Amino acid sequence: MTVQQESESVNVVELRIPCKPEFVSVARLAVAGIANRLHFTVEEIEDVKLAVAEACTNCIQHSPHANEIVLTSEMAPEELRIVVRDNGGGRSGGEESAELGGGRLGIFLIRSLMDDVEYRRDEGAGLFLRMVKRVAGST
Amino acid sequence: MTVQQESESVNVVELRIPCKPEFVSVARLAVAGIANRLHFTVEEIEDVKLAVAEACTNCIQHSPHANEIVLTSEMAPEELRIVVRDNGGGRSGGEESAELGGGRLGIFLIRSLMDDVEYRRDEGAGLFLRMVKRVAGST
Amino acid sequence: MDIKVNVRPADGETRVIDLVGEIDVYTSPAVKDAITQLIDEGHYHLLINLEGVRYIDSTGLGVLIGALKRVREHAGSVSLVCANPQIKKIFDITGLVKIFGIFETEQSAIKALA
Amino acid sequence: MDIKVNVRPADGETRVIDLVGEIDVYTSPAVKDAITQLIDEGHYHLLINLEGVRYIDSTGLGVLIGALKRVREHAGSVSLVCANPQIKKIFDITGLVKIFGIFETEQSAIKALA
Ligand SMILES: Nc1ncnc2c1ncn2[C@@H]1O[C@H](COP(=O)(O)OP(=O)(O)O)[C@@H](O)[C@H]1O
Ligand SMILES: Nc1ncnc2c1ncn2[C@@H]1O[C@H](COP(=O)(O)OP(=O)(O)O)[C@@H](O)[C@H]1O
Repeated sequence: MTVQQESESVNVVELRIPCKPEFVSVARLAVAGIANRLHFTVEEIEDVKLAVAEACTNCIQHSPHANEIVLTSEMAPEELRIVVRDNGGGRSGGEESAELGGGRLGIFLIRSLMDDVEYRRDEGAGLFLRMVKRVAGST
Repeated sequence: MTVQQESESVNVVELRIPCKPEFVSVARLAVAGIANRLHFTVEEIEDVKLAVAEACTNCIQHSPHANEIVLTSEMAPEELRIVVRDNGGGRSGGEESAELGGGRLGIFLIRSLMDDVEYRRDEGAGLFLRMVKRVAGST
Repeated sequence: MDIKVNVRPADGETRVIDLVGEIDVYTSPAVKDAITQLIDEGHYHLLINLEGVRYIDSTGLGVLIGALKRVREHAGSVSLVCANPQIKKIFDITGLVKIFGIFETEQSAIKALA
Repeated sequence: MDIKVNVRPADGETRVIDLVGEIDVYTSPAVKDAITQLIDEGHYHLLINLEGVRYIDSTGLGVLIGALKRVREHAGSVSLVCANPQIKKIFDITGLVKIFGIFETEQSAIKALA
Protein backbone atom coordinates (compact mmCIF):
# COMPACT_ATOMS: atom_id res chain seq x y z
CA MET A 1 0.00 0.00 0.00
CA THR A 2 2.75 2.44 -0.95
CA VAL A 3 0.35 4.91 -2.54
CA GLN A 4 -1.70 5.04 0.63
CA GLN A 5 1.37 5.84 2.72
CA GLU A 6 2.75 8.42 0.32
CA SER A 7 -0.48 10.34 0.30
CA GLU A 8 -1.31 9.97 3.96
CA SER A 9 0.16 13.35 4.84
CA VAL A 10 -2.37 15.21 2.70
CA ASN A 11 -5.45 13.45 4.07
CA VAL A 12 -6.47 16.47 6.06
CA VAL A 13 -9.89 18.09 5.89
CA GLU A 14 -10.42 21.56 7.32
CA LEU A 15 -13.82 23.05 8.03
CA ARG A 16 -14.47 26.60 9.19
CA ILE A 17 -17.95 27.46 10.38
CA PRO A 18 -19.42 30.49 12.12
CA CYS A 19 -19.55 30.05 15.88
CA LYS A 20 -23.36 29.80 15.86
CA PRO A 21 -25.85 27.08 16.78
CA GLU A 22 -27.22 26.60 13.28
CA PHE A 23 -23.85 25.48 11.93
CA VAL A 24 -23.18 22.61 14.30
CA SER A 25 -25.15 20.30 12.03
CA VAL A 26 -22.85 21.22 9.15
CA ALA A 27 -19.85 20.08 11.21
CA ARG A 28 -21.71 16.92 12.17
CA LEU A 29 -22.52 16.00 8.59
CA ALA A 30 -19.04 16.78 7.31
CA VAL A 31 -17.41 14.69 10.00
CA ALA A 32 -19.82 11.84 9.26
CA GLY A 33 -18.55 11.90 5.69
CA ILE A 34 -14.96 11.86 6.90
CA ALA A 35 -15.51 9.09 9.43
CA ASN A 36 -17.28 7.10 6.73
CA ARG A 37 -13.99 6.93 4.82
CA LEU A 38 -12.32 5.04 7.66
CA HIS A 39 -13.51 1.61 8.64
CA PHE A 40 -15.67 2.74 11.51
CA THR A 41 -18.91 1.06 12.45
CA VAL A 42 -22.16 3.02 12.25
CA GLU A 43 -22.06 3.36 16.04
CA GLU A 44 -18.50 4.70 16.01
CA ILE A 45 -19.46 7.25 13.36
CA GLU A 46 -22.31 8.41 15.61
CA ASP A 47 -19.84 8.71 18.49
CA VAL A 48 -17.54 10.94 16.42
CA LYS A 49 -20.47 13.08 15.25
CA LEU A 50 -21.64 13.65 18.80
CA ALA A 51 -18.13 14.40 20.06
CA VAL A 52 -17.61 16.98 17.32
CA ALA A 53 -21.00 18.53 17.99
CA GLU A 54 -20.22 18.77 21.71
CA ALA A 55 -16.93 20.49 20.91
CA CYS A 56 -18.68 23.04 18.68
CA THR A 57 -21.39 23.58 21.29
CA ASN A 58 -18.68 24.24 23.84
CA CYS A 59 -17.27 26.97 21.58
CA ILE A 60 -20.69 28.50 21.06
CA GLN A 61 -21.61 28.51 24.74
CA HIS A 62 -18.31 29.20 26.40
CA SER A 63 -16.39 31.44 23.98
CA PRO A 64 -18.59 34.51 23.80
CA HIS A 65 -16.04 36.43 21.72
CA ALA A 66 -15.47 33.72 19.13
CA ASN A 67 -16.94 34.12 15.69
CA GLU A 68 -15.36 31.12 14.01
CA ILE A 69 -14.85 27.45 14.78
CA VAL A 70 -12.09 25.59 12.96
CA LEU A 71 -12.22 21.80 12.71
CA THR A 72 -9.21 19.96 11.39
CA SER A 73 -9.56 16.25 10.69
CA GLU A 74 -6.54 14.12 9.98
CA MET A 75 -7.29 10.71 8.58
CA ALA A 76 -4.85 7.92 9.21
CA PRO A 77 -5.72 4.38 8.15
CA GLU A 78 -6.27 3.29 11.75
CA GLU A 79 -7.50 6.46 13.41
CA LEU A 80 -9.20 9.79 12.98
CA ARG A 81 -7.62 12.78 14.71
CA ILE A 82 -9.78 15.86 15.10
CA VAL A 83 -8.80 19.27 16.44
CA VAL A 84 -11.52 21.79 17.27
CA ARG A 85 -10.53 25.37 17.99
CA ASP A 86 -12.29 28.68 18.18
CA ASN A 87 -10.88 32.14 17.81
CA GLY A 88 -12.37 33.72 20.91
CA GLY A 89 -11.61 33.91 24.58
CA GLY A 90 -13.87 32.25 27.07
CA ARG A 91 -14.81 34.60 29.87
CA SER A 92 -12.99 33.33 32.93
CA GLY A 93 -15.60 30.73 33.87
CA GLY A 94 -18.17 33.26 35.06
CA GLU A 95 -20.59 32.56 32.23
CA GLU A 96 -20.39 28.79 32.52
CA SER A 97 -23.86 28.43 33.96
CA ALA A 98 -25.65 28.30 30.61
CA GLU A 99 -28.57 26.10 31.50
CA LEU A 100 -28.71 24.29 28.18
CA GLY A 101 -25.58 22.31 28.93
CA GLY A 102 -22.61 21.85 26.64
CA GLY A 103 -20.19 22.37 29.49
CA ARG A 104 -19.11 19.60 31.82
CA LEU A 105 -21.68 17.20 30.42
CA GLY A 106 -20.40 17.86 26.91
CA ILE A 107 -16.77 17.30 27.83
CA PHE A 108 -17.77 14.21 29.76
CA LEU A 109 -19.47 12.82 26.66
CA ILE A 110 -16.45 13.60 24.50
CA ARG A 111 -14.16 11.78 26.93
CA SER A 112 -16.54 8.82 27.00
CA LEU A 113 -16.94 8.53 23.24
CA MET A 114 -13.42 9.20 21.98
CA ASP A 115 -10.17 7.35 22.66
CA ASP A 116 -7.75 10.20 23.40
CA VAL A 117 -8.86 13.67 24.40
CA GLU A 118 -6.75 16.73 25.09
CA TYR A 119 -8.81 19.69 26.29
CA ARG A 120 -7.50 23.17 26.92
CA ARG A 121 -9.41 26.32 27.60
CA ASP A 122 -6.91 28.83 28.87
CA GLU A 123 -8.21 31.93 30.55
CA GLY A 124 -8.94 34.51 27.87
CA ALA A 125 -8.15 32.09 25.05
CA GLY A 126 -10.50 30.01 22.96
CA LEU A 127 -11.07 26.29 23.04
CA PHE A 128 -8.41 23.84 21.96
CA LEU A 129 -9.70 20.30 21.84
CA ARG A 130 -7.81 17.44 20.25
CA MET A 131 -9.49 14.06 20.09
CA VAL A 132 -8.69 10.74 18.52
CA LYS A 133 -11.01 7.89 17.58
CA ARG A 134 -9.35 4.61 16.72
CA VAL A 135 -10.83 2.07 14.37
CA ALA A 136 -11.82 -0.90 16.53
CA GLY A 137 -9.44 -3.81 16.32
CA SER A 138 -6.57 -1.66 15.06
CA THR A 139 -4.66 -1.59 18.36
CA MET B 1 -34.60 40.67 11.90
CA THR B 2 -31.77 43.00 12.91
CA VAL B 3 -29.70 40.18 14.38
CA GLN B 4 -29.91 38.21 11.13
CA GLN B 5 -28.70 41.18 9.13
CA GLU B 6 -25.92 42.10 11.51
CA SER B 7 -24.52 38.63 11.45
CA GLU B 8 -25.13 37.90 7.78
CA SER B 9 -21.58 38.84 6.82
CA VAL B 10 -20.10 36.03 8.90
CA ASN B 11 -22.33 33.28 7.53
CA VAL B 12 -19.51 31.78 5.54
CA VAL B 13 -18.46 28.16 5.70
CA GLU B 14 -15.13 27.10 4.28
CA LEU B 15 -14.19 23.50 3.58
CA ARG B 16 -10.78 22.29 2.43
CA ILE B 17 -10.48 18.72 1.22
CA PRO B 18 -7.72 16.79 -0.52
CA CYS B 19 -8.17 16.76 -4.29
CA LYS B 20 -9.03 13.04 -4.28
CA PRO B 21 -12.12 11.01 -5.20
CA GLU B 22 -12.81 9.72 -1.71
CA PHE B 23 -13.39 13.24 -0.35
CA VAL B 24 -16.11 14.35 -2.73
CA SER B 25 -18.71 12.75 -0.45
CA VAL B 26 -17.43 14.89 2.44
CA ALA B 27 -18.09 18.02 0.38
CA ARG B 28 -21.50 16.69 -0.58
CA LEU B 29 -22.54 16.03 3.00
CA ALA B 30 -21.21 19.34 4.28
CA VAL B 31 -23.01 21.29 1.60
CA ALA B 32 -26.20 19.35 2.32
CA GLY B 33 -25.94 20.59 5.90
CA ILE B 34 -25.42 24.14 4.69
CA ALA B 35 -28.25 24.05 2.16
CA ASN B 36 -30.49 22.61 4.85
CA ARG B 37 -30.13 25.89 6.76
CA LEU B 38 -31.73 27.85 3.93
CA HIS B 39 -35.31 27.21 2.94
CA PHE B 40 -34.51 24.91 0.07
CA THR B 41 -36.69 21.97 -0.87
CA VAL B 42 -35.28 18.45 -0.69
CA GLU B 43 -34.92 18.51 -4.47
CA GLU B 44 -33.04 21.80 -4.43
CA ILE B 45 -30.68 20.45 -1.79
CA GLU B 46 -29.98 17.46 -4.05
CA ASP B 47 -29.28 19.87 -6.92
CA VAL B 48 -26.73 21.76 -4.84
CA LYS B 49 -25.07 18.53 -3.67
CA LEU B 50 -24.70 17.30 -7.23
CA ALA B 51 -23.40 20.64 -8.48
CA VAL B 52 -20.77 20.74 -5.73
CA ALA B 53 -19.77 17.15 -6.42
CA GLU B 54 -19.41 17.90 -10.13
CA ALA B 55 -17.20 20.87 -9.34
CA CYS B 56 -14.97 18.73 -7.09
CA THR B 57 -14.85 15.97 -9.72
CA ASN B 58 -13.76 18.55 -12.26
CA CYS B 59 -10.85 19.51 -9.98
CA ILE B 60 -9.88 15.88 -9.49
CA GLN B 61 -10.00 14.99 -13.16
CA HIS B 62 -8.80 18.15 -14.83
CA SER B 63 -6.29 19.69 -12.39
CA PRO B 64 -3.60 17.02 -12.22
CA HIS B 65 -1.33 19.24 -10.13
CA ALA B 66 -3.91 20.21 -7.53
CA ASN B 67 -3.75 18.68 -4.10
CA GLU B 68 -6.47 20.71 -2.41
CA ILE B 69 -10.01 21.80 -3.17
CA VAL B 70 -11.40 24.81 -1.35
CA LEU B 71 -15.16 25.29 -1.09
CA THR B 72 -16.51 28.55 0.22
CA SER B 73 -20.23 28.78 0.91
CA GLU B 74 -21.87 32.09 1.62
CA MET B 75 -25.36 31.90 3.01
CA ALA B 76 -27.71 34.75 2.38
CA PRO B 77 -31.36 34.44 3.43
CA GLU B 78 -32.51 34.08 -0.16
CA GLU B 79 -29.56 32.38 -1.83
CA LEU B 80 -26.54 30.17 -1.38
CA ARG B 81 -23.34 31.26 -3.11
CA ILE B 82 -20.63 28.64 -3.50
CA VAL B 83 -17.12 29.08 -4.83
CA VAL B 84 -15.06 25.99 -5.65
CA ARG B 85 -11.35 26.40 -6.38
CA ASP B 86 -8.37 24.13 -6.56
CA ASN B 87 -4.74 25.00 -6.19
CA GLY B 88 -3.41 23.27 -9.29
CA GLY B 89 -3.10 24.01 -12.96
CA GLY B 90 -5.10 22.04 -15.44
CA ARG B 91 -2.92 20.76 -18.27
CA SER B 92 -3.90 22.78 -21.31
CA GLY B 93 -6.86 20.59 -22.23
CA GLY B 94 -4.75 17.66 -23.42
CA GLU B 95 -5.83 15.37 -20.60
CA GLU B 96 -9.51 16.20 -20.85
CA SER B 97 -10.44 12.85 -22.30
CA ALA B 98 -10.86 11.11 -18.95
CA GLU B 99 -13.48 8.58 -19.88
CA LEU B 100 -15.29 8.70 -16.54
CA GLY B 101 -16.78 12.09 -17.26
CA GLY B 102 -16.74 15.10 -14.99
CA GLY B 103 -15.86 17.39 -17.88
CA ARG B 104 -18.41 18.87 -20.24
CA LEU B 105 -21.18 16.72 -18.85
CA GLY B 106 -20.32 17.88 -15.33
CA ILE B 107 -20.31 21.55 -16.25
CA PHE B 108 -23.50 21.06 -18.19
CA LEU B 109 -25.16 19.59 -15.10
CA ILE B 110 -23.91 22.45 -12.92
CA ARG B 111 -25.35 25.01 -15.35
CA SER B 112 -28.65 23.12 -15.43
CA LEU B 113 -28.99 22.76 -11.67
CA MET B 114 -27.77 26.13 -10.41
CA ASP B 115 -29.09 29.62 -11.07
CA ASP B 116 -25.89 31.57 -11.81
CA VAL B 117 -22.64 29.92 -12.80
CA GLU B 118 -19.28 31.52 -13.49
CA TYR B 119 -16.69 29.03 -14.69
CA ARG B 120 -13.04 29.79 -15.32
CA ARG B 121 -10.24 27.39 -15.99
CA ASP B 122 -7.36 29.50 -17.25
CA GLU B 123 -4.50 27.73 -18.93
CA GLY B 124 -2.09 26.56 -16.26
CA ALA B 125 -4.35 27.73 -13.44
CA GLY B 126 -6.78 25.70 -11.36
CA LEU B 127 -10.54 25.74 -11.44
CA PHE B 128 -12.52 28.75 -10.36
CA LEU B 129 -16.22 28.04 -10.23
CA ARG B 130 -18.76 30.34 -8.64
CA MET B 131 -22.35 29.23 -8.49
CA VAL B 132 -25.52 30.53 -6.92
CA LYS B 133 -28.69 28.70 -5.99
CA ARG B 134 -31.67 30.86 -5.13
CA VAL B 135 -34.42 29.79 -2.79
CA ALA B 136 -37.51 29.27 -4.95
CA GLY B 137 -40.02 32.08 -4.73
CA SER B 138 -37.44 34.57 -3.47
CA THR B 139 -37.11 36.44 -6.78
CA MET C 1 -35.94 24.06 12.31
CA ASP C 2 -34.92 20.41 12.33
CA ILE C 3 -37.09 19.41 15.26
CA LYS C 4 -40.83 18.95 15.35
CA VAL C 5 -42.56 19.33 18.70
CA ASN C 6 -46.12 18.17 19.28
CA VAL C 7 -48.02 18.17 22.59
CA ARG C 8 -51.05 16.00 23.30
CA PRO C 9 -52.92 14.82 26.41
CA ALA C 10 -52.61 11.22 27.58
CA ASP C 11 -54.39 9.34 30.37
CA GLY C 12 -55.07 11.37 33.48
CA GLU C 13 -52.81 14.34 34.13
CA THR C 14 -50.01 13.27 31.84
CA ARG C 15 -49.02 15.33 28.81
CA VAL C 16 -47.15 13.65 25.96
CA ILE C 17 -44.52 15.62 24.08
CA ASP C 18 -43.64 14.03 20.73
CA LEU C 19 -40.26 15.07 19.43
CA VAL C 20 -39.20 14.25 15.87
CA GLY C 21 -35.81 15.17 14.46
CA GLU C 22 -32.48 16.13 15.97
CA ILE C 23 -32.01 17.81 19.34
CA ASP C 24 -28.89 19.94 19.43
CA VAL C 25 -27.77 23.42 20.42
CA TYR C 26 -29.80 24.87 17.55
CA THR C 27 -33.05 23.01 18.08
CA SER C 28 -33.16 22.48 21.86
CA PRO C 29 -34.52 25.97 22.63
CA ALA C 30 -37.75 25.00 20.81
CA VAL C 31 -37.99 21.85 22.93
CA LYS C 32 -37.30 23.83 26.07
CA ASP C 33 -39.97 26.41 25.20
CA ALA C 34 -42.62 23.72 24.71
CA ILE C 35 -41.78 22.02 27.99
CA THR C 36 -41.58 25.29 29.90
CA GLN C 37 -44.98 26.30 28.62
CA LEU C 38 -46.53 23.02 29.77
CA ILE C 39 -45.00 23.36 33.22
CA ASP C 40 -46.10 26.99 33.46
CA GLU C 41 -49.62 25.83 32.66
CA GLY C 42 -49.49 23.44 35.61
CA HIS C 43 -48.69 20.14 33.88
CA TYR C 44 -46.18 18.31 36.05
CA HIS C 45 -46.40 14.79 34.62
CA LEU C 46 -44.60 14.69 31.33
CA LEU C 47 -44.05 11.83 28.96
CA ILE C 48 -41.46 12.78 26.36
CA ASN C 49 -41.57 10.53 23.33
CA LEU C 50 -38.14 10.36 21.69
CA GLU C 51 -39.05 7.59 19.22
CA GLY C 52 -38.65 10.04 16.34
CA VAL C 53 -35.39 11.47 17.62
CA ARG C 54 -32.30 10.22 15.83
CA TYR C 55 -29.83 12.48 17.61
CA ILE C 56 -29.52 14.16 20.98
CA ASP C 57 -26.59 15.99 22.51
CA SER C 58 -25.80 17.53 25.89
CA THR C 59 -27.99 20.56 25.26
CA GLY C 60 -30.94 18.23 24.73
CA LEU C 61 -30.04 16.30 27.86
CA GLY C 62 -29.77 19.63 29.68
CA VAL C 63 -33.33 20.52 28.65
CA LEU C 64 -34.63 17.18 29.93
CA ILE C 65 -32.70 17.54 33.20
CA GLY C 66 -34.04 21.06 33.59
CA ALA C 67 -37.58 19.83 33.04
CA LEU C 68 -37.14 17.12 35.64
CA LYS C 69 -35.80 19.60 38.19
CA ARG C 70 -38.80 21.88 37.70
CA VAL C 71 -41.55 19.25 37.81
CA ARG C 72 -40.00 17.63 40.89
CA GLU C 73 -40.68 20.85 42.79
CA HIS C 74 -44.34 19.95 42.22
CA ALA C 75 -43.99 16.21 42.89
CA GLY C 76 -44.14 15.65 39.13
CA SER C 77 -42.32 13.25 36.83
CA VAL C 78 -40.61 13.03 33.46
CA SER C 79 -40.74 9.71 31.61
CA LEU C 80 -38.97 9.10 28.34
CA VAL C 81 -39.88 6.76 25.48
CA CYS C 82 -36.77 5.74 23.59
CA ALA C 83 -35.92 2.63 21.59
CA ASN C 84 -32.94 3.94 19.57
CA PRO C 85 -29.82 2.17 20.91
CA GLN C 86 -27.48 5.08 20.11
CA ILE C 87 -29.64 7.48 22.12
CA LYS C 88 -30.12 5.00 24.96
CA LYS C 89 -26.35 4.71 25.07
CA ILE C 90 -26.07 8.46 25.76
CA PHE C 91 -28.44 8.12 28.72
CA ASP C 92 -26.43 5.14 29.95
CA ILE C 93 -23.04 6.84 29.64
CA THR C 94 -24.21 9.95 31.47
CA GLY C 95 -25.98 8.00 34.19
CA LEU C 96 -29.21 9.80 33.33
CA VAL C 97 -30.84 6.42 32.83
CA LYS C 98 -31.05 6.33 36.64
CA ILE C 99 -32.89 9.62 37.07
CA PHE C 100 -35.42 9.30 34.24
CA GLY C 101 -37.92 6.54 33.69
CA ILE C 102 -36.94 5.28 30.24
CA PHE C 103 -39.35 3.01 28.37
CA GLU C 104 -39.23 1.12 25.09
CA THR C 105 -42.80 2.03 24.10
CA GLU C 106 -45.37 4.64 24.98
CA GLN C 107 -47.73 1.89 26.19
CA SER C 108 -45.25 0.60 28.76
CA ALA C 109 -44.52 4.16 29.93
CA ILE C 110 -48.21 4.91 30.44
CA LYS C 111 -48.74 1.59 32.20
CA ALA C 112 -45.89 2.41 34.60
CA LEU C 113 -47.38 5.85 35.32
CA ALA C 114 -50.84 4.52 36.08
CA MET D 1 -16.73 1.45 -0.72
CA ASP D 2 -20.14 3.10 -0.75
CA ILE D 3 -21.46 1.14 -3.70
CA LYS D 4 -22.51 -2.49 -3.79
CA VAL D 5 -22.39 -4.26 -7.15
CA ASN D 6 -24.10 -7.59 -7.73
CA VAL D 7 -24.40 -9.45 -11.04
CA ARG D 8 -27.03 -12.10 -11.77
CA PRO D 9 -28.50 -13.74 -14.87
CA ALA D 10 -32.00 -12.85 -16.06
CA ASP D 11 -34.15 -14.31 -18.84
CA GLY D 12 -32.24 -15.29 -21.96
CA GLU D 13 -28.94 -13.56 -22.60
CA THR D 14 -29.55 -10.63 -20.29
CA ARG D 15 -27.37 -10.00 -17.26
CA VAL D 16 -28.73 -7.88 -14.41
CA ILE D 17 -26.37 -5.60 -12.52
CA ASP D 18 -27.79 -4.47 -9.18
CA LEU D 19 -26.23 -1.30 -7.87
CA VAL D 20 -26.87 -0.15 -4.31
CA GLY D 21 -25.43 3.06 -2.88
CA GLU D 22 -23.95 6.19 -4.40
CA ILE D 23 -22.22 6.40 -7.76
CA ASP D 24 -19.64 9.14 -7.85
CA VAL D 25 -16.02 9.71 -8.85
CA TYR D 26 -14.91 7.47 -5.98
CA THR D 27 -17.25 4.55 -6.52
CA SER D 28 -17.80 4.55 -10.30
CA PRO D 29 -14.56 2.64 -11.07
CA ALA D 30 -16.03 -0.38 -9.26
CA VAL D 31 -19.17 -0.12 -11.38
CA LYS D 32 -17.11 0.25 -14.51
CA ASP D 33 -15.00 -2.80 -13.64
CA ALA D 34 -18.06 -4.99 -13.13
CA ILE D 35 -19.61 -3.89 -16.43
CA THR D 36 -16.34 -4.20 -18.34
CA GLN D 37 -15.89 -7.73 -17.07
CA LEU D 38 -19.37 -8.73 -18.22
CA ILE D 39 -18.79 -7.28 -21.68
CA ASP D 40 -15.38 -8.93 -21.90
CA GLU D 41 -17.10 -12.22 -21.10
CA GLY D 42 -19.42 -11.70 -24.06
CA HIS D 43 -22.56 -10.39 -22.34
CA TYR D 44 -23.97 -7.61 -24.50
CA HIS D 45 -27.49 -7.30 -23.08
CA LEU D 46 -27.28 -5.50 -19.77
CA LEU D 47 -30.04 -4.52 -17.39
CA ILE D 48 -28.68 -2.11 -14.80
CA ASN D 49 -30.93 -1.87 -11.77
CA LEU D 50 -30.55 1.54 -10.13
CA GLU D 51 -33.42 1.08 -7.66
CA GLY D 52 -30.93 1.06 -4.77
CA VAL D 53 -29.01 4.07 -6.05
CA ARG D 54 -29.74 7.30 -4.24
CA TYR D 55 -27.16 9.41 -6.03
CA ILE D 56 -25.42 9.45 -9.43
CA ASP D 57 -23.17 12.06 -10.95
CA SER D 58 -21.51 12.61 -14.32
CA THR D 59 -18.87 9.96 -13.70
CA GLY D 60 -21.62 7.40 -13.16
CA LEU D 61 -23.39 8.61 -16.30
CA GLY D 62 -20.05 8.35 -18.11
CA VAL D 63 -19.75 4.69 -17.11
CA LEU D 64 -23.26 3.95 -18.36
CA ILE D 65 -22.60 5.80 -21.63
CA GLY D 66 -19.32 3.92 -22.03
CA ALA D 67 -21.09 0.60 -21.48
CA LEU D 68 -23.71 1.47 -24.09
CA LYS D 69 -21.04 2.41 -26.64
CA ARG D 70 -19.26 -0.91 -26.13
CA VAL D 71 -22.29 -3.19 -26.25
CA ARG D 72 -23.65 -1.41 -29.33
CA GLU D 73 -20.58 -2.60 -31.24
CA HIS D 74 -22.05 -6.06 -30.66
CA ALA D 75 -25.67 -5.10 -31.32
CA GLY D 76 -26.26 -5.20 -27.57
CA SER D 77 -28.37 -3.03 -25.27
CA VAL D 78 -28.30 -1.31 -21.91
CA SER D 79 -31.59 -0.90 -20.05
CA LEU D 80 -31.93 0.93 -16.76
CA VAL D 81 -34.37 0.40 -13.91
CA CYS D 82 -34.90 3.62 -12.03
CA ALA D 83 -37.82 4.96 -10.02
CA ASN D 84 -36.06 7.68 -7.99
CA PRO D 85 -37.31 11.05 -9.33
CA GLN D 86 -34.08 12.89 -8.54
CA ILE D 87 -32.05 10.38 -10.56
CA LYS D 88 -34.56 10.31 -13.39
CA LYS D 89 -34.25 14.08 -13.50
CA ILE D 90 -30.52 13.76 -14.18
CA PHE D 91 -31.22 11.48 -17.14
CA ASP D 92 -33.84 13.94 -18.36
CA ILE D 93 -31.63 17.02 -18.05
CA THR D 94 -28.76 15.37 -19.89
CA GLY D 95 -30.97 13.94 -22.61
CA LEU D 96 -29.70 10.46 -21.77
CA VAL D 97 -33.30 9.39 -21.26
CA LYS D 98 -33.42 9.19 -25.06
CA ILE D 99 -30.46 6.87 -25.49
CA PHE D 100 -31.16 4.40 -22.67
CA GLY D 101 -34.27 2.37 -22.11
CA ILE D 102 -35.35 3.55 -18.65
CA PHE D 103 -37.99 1.53 -16.79
CA GLU D 104 -39.84 1.94 -13.52
CA THR D 105 -39.51 -1.72 -12.52
CA GLU D 106 -37.34 -4.67 -13.42
CA GLN D 107 -40.42 -6.56 -14.62
CA SER D 108 -41.30 -3.90 -17.18
CA ALA D 109 -37.69 -3.75 -18.36
CA ILE D 110 -37.53 -7.52 -18.87
CA LYS D 111 -40.90 -7.50 -20.64
CA ALA D 112 -39.64 -4.83 -23.03
CA LEU D 113 -36.49 -6.82 -23.76
CA ALA D 114 -38.35 -10.04 -24.52
N1 LIG E 1 -25.76 13.50 35.74
C1 LIG E 1 -26.43 14.64 36.04
N2 LIG E 1 -27.44 14.60 36.91
C2 LIG E 1 -28.14 15.72 37.19
N3 LIG E 1 -27.92 16.92 36.62
C3 LIG E 1 -26.91 17.01 35.74
C4 LIG E 1 -26.12 15.88 35.39
N4 LIG E 1 -25.21 16.28 34.47
C5 LIG E 1 -25.43 17.58 34.26
N5 LIG E 1 -26.45 18.03 35.01
C6 LIG E 1 -27.01 19.39 34.97
O1 LIG E 1 -27.35 19.67 33.63
C7 LIG E 1 -27.04 21.01 33.31
C8 LIG E 1 -26.08 21.09 32.15
O2 LIG E 1 -24.79 20.57 32.52
P1 LIG E 1 -23.45 20.88 31.73
O3 LIG E 1 -23.54 20.29 30.39
O4 LIG E 1 -22.34 20.43 32.56
O5 LIG E 1 -23.40 22.45 31.49
P2 LIG E 1 -22.77 23.67 32.24
O6 LIG E 1 -21.43 23.91 31.66
O7 LIG E 1 -23.74 24.74 31.91
O8 LIG E 1 -22.72 23.31 33.69
C9 LIG E 1 -26.50 21.64 34.57
O9 LIG E 1 -27.55 22.32 35.18
C10 LIG E 1 -26.03 20.45 35.41
O10 LIG E 1 -26.14 20.71 36.77
N1 LIG F 1 -25.47 13.23 -24.15
C1 LIG F 1 -24.45 12.39 -24.44
N2 LIG F 1 -24.62 11.39 -25.31
C2 LIG F 1 -23.63 10.52 -25.58
N3 LIG F 1 -22.41 10.57 -25.01
C3 LIG F 1 -22.18 11.55 -24.12
C4 LIG F 1 -23.16 12.51 -23.78
N4 LIG F 1 -22.64 13.35 -22.86
C5 LIG F 1 -21.39 12.92 -22.65
N5 LIG F 1 -21.09 11.86 -23.39
C6 LIG F 1 -19.85 11.08 -23.36
O1 LIG F 1 -19.62 10.72 -21.99
C7 LIG F 1 -18.26 10.80 -21.67
C8 LIG F 1 -18.04 11.75 -20.51
O2 LIG F 1 -18.33 13.11 -20.89
P1 LIG F 1 -17.82 14.40 -20.11
O3 LIG F 1 -18.43 14.40 -18.77
O4 LIG F 1 -18.07 15.58 -20.95
O5 LIG F 1 -16.29 14.16 -19.84
P2 LIG F 1 -14.97 14.58 -20.58
O6 LIG F 1 -14.49 15.85 -20.02
O7 LIG F 1 -14.08 13.44 -20.22
O8 LIG F 1 -15.29 14.68 -22.05
C9 LIG F 1 -17.55 11.24 -22.94
O9 LIG F 1 -17.03 10.09 -23.54
C10 LIG F 1 -18.65 11.89 -23.77
O10 LIG F 1 -18.39 11.73 -25.15
